[in-house]
Amino acid sequence: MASRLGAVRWVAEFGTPRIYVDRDRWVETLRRARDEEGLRFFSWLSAIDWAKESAVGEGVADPDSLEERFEVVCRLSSVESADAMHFLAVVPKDDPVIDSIVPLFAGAAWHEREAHEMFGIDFRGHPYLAKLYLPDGFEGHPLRKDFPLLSREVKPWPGTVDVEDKPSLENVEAGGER
Amino acid sequence: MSFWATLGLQVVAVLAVMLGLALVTIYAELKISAHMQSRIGPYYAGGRWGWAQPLADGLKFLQKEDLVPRLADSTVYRLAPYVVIVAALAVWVVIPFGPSLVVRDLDLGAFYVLAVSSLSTLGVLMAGWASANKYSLIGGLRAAAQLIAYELPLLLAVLAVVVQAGTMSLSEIVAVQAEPWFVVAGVPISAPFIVKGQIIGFTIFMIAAIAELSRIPFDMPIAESELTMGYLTEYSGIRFTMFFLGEYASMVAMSAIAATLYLGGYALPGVPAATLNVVGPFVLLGKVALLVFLMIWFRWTWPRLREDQLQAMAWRWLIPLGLLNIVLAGIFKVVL
Amino acid sequence: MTGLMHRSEVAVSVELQTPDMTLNIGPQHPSTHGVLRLVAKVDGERIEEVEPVIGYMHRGYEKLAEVRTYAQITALVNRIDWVAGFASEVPFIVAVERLTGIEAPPRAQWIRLILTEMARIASHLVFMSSYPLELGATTPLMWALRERERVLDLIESVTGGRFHPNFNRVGGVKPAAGGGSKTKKISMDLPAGFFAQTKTAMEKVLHVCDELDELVTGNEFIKARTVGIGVIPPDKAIEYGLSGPNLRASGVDFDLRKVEPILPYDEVDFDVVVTTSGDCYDRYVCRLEEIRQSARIVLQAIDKIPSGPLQAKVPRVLKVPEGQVYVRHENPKGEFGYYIVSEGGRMPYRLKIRSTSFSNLSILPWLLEGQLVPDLVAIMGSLDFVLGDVDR
Amino acid sequence: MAYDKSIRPPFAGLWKGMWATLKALFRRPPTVFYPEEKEIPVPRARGVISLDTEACTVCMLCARECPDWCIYIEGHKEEVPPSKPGGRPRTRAKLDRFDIDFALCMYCGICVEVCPFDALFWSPEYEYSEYSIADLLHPVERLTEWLDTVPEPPALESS
Repeated sequence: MASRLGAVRWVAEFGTPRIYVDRDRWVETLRRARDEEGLRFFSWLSAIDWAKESAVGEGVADPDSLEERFEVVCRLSSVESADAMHFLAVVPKDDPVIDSIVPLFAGAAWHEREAHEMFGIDFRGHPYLAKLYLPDGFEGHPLRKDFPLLSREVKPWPGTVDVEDKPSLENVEAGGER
Repeated sequence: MSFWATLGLQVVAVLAVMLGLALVTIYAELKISAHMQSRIGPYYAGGRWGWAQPLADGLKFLQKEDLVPRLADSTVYRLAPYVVIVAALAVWVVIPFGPSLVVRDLDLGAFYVLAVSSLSTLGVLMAGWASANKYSLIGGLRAAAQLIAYELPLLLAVLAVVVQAGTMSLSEIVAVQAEPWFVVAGVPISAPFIVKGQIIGFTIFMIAAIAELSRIPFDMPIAESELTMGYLTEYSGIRFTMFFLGEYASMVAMSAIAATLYLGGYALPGVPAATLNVVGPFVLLGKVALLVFLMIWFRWTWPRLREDQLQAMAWRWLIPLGLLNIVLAGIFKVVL
Repeated sequence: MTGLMHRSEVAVSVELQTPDMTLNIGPQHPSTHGVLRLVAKVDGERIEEVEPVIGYMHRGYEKLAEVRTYAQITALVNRIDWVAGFASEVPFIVAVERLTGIEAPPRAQWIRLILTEMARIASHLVFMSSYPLELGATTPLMWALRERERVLDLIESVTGGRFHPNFNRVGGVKPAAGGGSKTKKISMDLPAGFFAQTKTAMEKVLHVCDELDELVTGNEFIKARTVGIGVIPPDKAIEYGLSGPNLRASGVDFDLRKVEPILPYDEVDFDVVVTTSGDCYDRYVCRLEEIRQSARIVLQAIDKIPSGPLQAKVPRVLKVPEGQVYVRHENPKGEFGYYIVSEGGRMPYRLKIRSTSFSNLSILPWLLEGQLVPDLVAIMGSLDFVLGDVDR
Repeated sequence: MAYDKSIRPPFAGLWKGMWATLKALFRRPPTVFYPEEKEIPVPRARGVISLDTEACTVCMLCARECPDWCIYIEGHKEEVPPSKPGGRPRTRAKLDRFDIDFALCMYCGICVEVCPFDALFWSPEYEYSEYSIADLLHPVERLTEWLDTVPEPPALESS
């Protein structure tokens, strides 16, 4: 089925196939999934930033495996059964453009607007690609990994004490979890 | 007593009655609505049962700043609450509380009452227009549309009573209802117009009156969930209090008119005519209380209709029914 | 419209054309349930187009989750749809369980089921109270909230929190009051009297449903305001990604509790409520009936709940392996899911929250076109959204 | 389904609703007169966090695990003289400051859960509102006051 949809590669994890498609075939694949596979229900669309440098969080286990790229993720499911698929398309960071699927699924409009402001991905053909959550004049794309989380930068870590040193990741792990 | 002294006394009396009744009505609404909703309602103000809550609210409102929006038409904005409250007040002039307990018994009492009571809508329209607020404007225009739609059924309903009574003086309308209708075992029985065939008229009158008072289910001019209180949005402090008092005073006034026209006013079958100057006011107030309770009951049970549904109801149902009712009133006048 | 008019009327209407007015509904407005703003272009009271402006409550959970451990995120996620806090915890925890390969013991699963259904009842009772209020009826508000209080009390008696239980743990539910040697002995199992109180509460909930039937369901004015208003055809509902009662009211028989249960729903007997016309009234009726079904599930569940441990064996330091998983669940408002991208470690690499109200609300511009301002309130209310769920 | 949309007697629903509210008018409201009588919260209620300073070892676990960093702890090491003569002097962590900012706290209970020495407890106490947000930063003195209000854990439903 994955090859029928024109997948570059596919992974099945936890019962749901993840289908990687070329971004040029994005709209076509989703249309075929809707019309031929019966995945009529648009669940959500978002993106993942696979950036190496990470201003927040722990980073990733194997940084070398990552590139400067986004992955746009879209989930379609069926309204008759539990069938569902995740569709992923790689969007390079220097050219963050992909076709909009609003003509296929009207409900994708807000999801694409969210992805647009959070990651800076342009959805070609979107009828109204304005900011959704963020105020006008907001600069930056908050869900990109290089966007600092200000509240954590401004406030000092309250776990410091002169009893021991400022904890590193390791000693938090050692005692942190039950 | 000189003319001016009498007039002053009467004005004070009407003011006291109106304000007192309005406060009592507000308290009744607070309490009744609370208990219908599994609540207690006011409890602390004034000690027992929170009887002083309306007063406390009023005092609180008086302390608030009297704001006028910058873009508002200041004169009209300031004037509007007075128009509303004067309209509510002026109705009481012709309501008879007893055979001789009436401020002015006008020959055209019924006409006067209708004319004056619709004046409050003018105040509402003024408030809505002058507030320079879109919600207020929509609210004011809804009120105006409502007035036009409901003034006609109201008029037709009252007209039927006038036809049946043969007079427009409210005192005489009550007197007609107090006349013996028939005699059972030597006891003359009188009956109010609601018994004598005016049940349709009474229904139309009450529906139209609620619409004119803009109370649920016809409170579209206020409609807090749509228009954030409509024409009241910008008002605060004393002017809001005046609207508020005016609203409840109008409610009592409308009930008094309905009681006078349909329920026999101060007269009660079985109460001797000689005592009516003493008992009469209480009889009337009892009937008013009944009608006020009915309005409160409606409000806390039903949702709001839509403006176009209200219009459809008025033009399609109430006006034809009102016309029919006049014909029936003519027949009743001959038969009964 | 114009086609039906007489020529002279057309001439008049052209002459009387008035400029459109922009009506700003919100962010502070009684019927926007929080801070939603609708920029409506109105011609008189007829809405020509409407643009929802959201984001006034955006708290950035997806970003916050990237710097928090899975245990800390559990405390966050029940704040997304706070009206049914427990229900939004469950899919997240199940997603982490899938990633780590831990399965919760049966008793924990049943406790989750009971509390999820209680959250559903609480959430729907909020709708039962707020929706008539938007139509102008104030009394159902108090009646529904009165009984909701009992349900919240029950949730509190088990979890300690009324709105934000934070009771789910990877591999089960919170087993003990604390981590110390003394507090470890204080089990967080169901407190004594819970079953009896639940029975009473469910009876009361069913009773208030009957009361609401008397007061609201049969009311002609309610029907006049809702029947045939805001009709969502099934294909539109699917296209916009509507779910939950909003989808089922349009006649689509789709309930994740039947289709893809993550809790032992297949062991209890309940009906999926489906109505056909997709108007505001059906959305109301659908939710009212779902309260009854949920009460039915809870009553069955307290009889069927097995004994056993509350939490499976979980390693002291929870290492979540690499992987991507999406787990969804039938939240009171519809499909609620979490897409976790894990690269190993104690925190997710990326957490995508599929919040229900966000998708449910996105149909609003399509739905409101050409409606009247009073119907705007009726339609918006019937979608039953929570702004925290829209904005995340 | 129970909801038919067939034609009924005119306005039957309206009168039914009136009857319902009339019945409610004479029912006893479930109101609790708050300042005079108080509802007793359930024993597990997460009202406020209380601290047992004796048990606290300044291990910082709670501060680190707090999702929004609202616990501020400071401490120092102290030499404790040997308990019996000739013994080794021991060092002990001494608590200088333990503040919880209840304006930030989201009552998740993670700090109570992770505390390995039974120093933190939930108390159902809820009357600690302040006029200023800054006053919600409760110091150790207030946190220990609430220790007395920690209830006994409830009995469990026999399963």
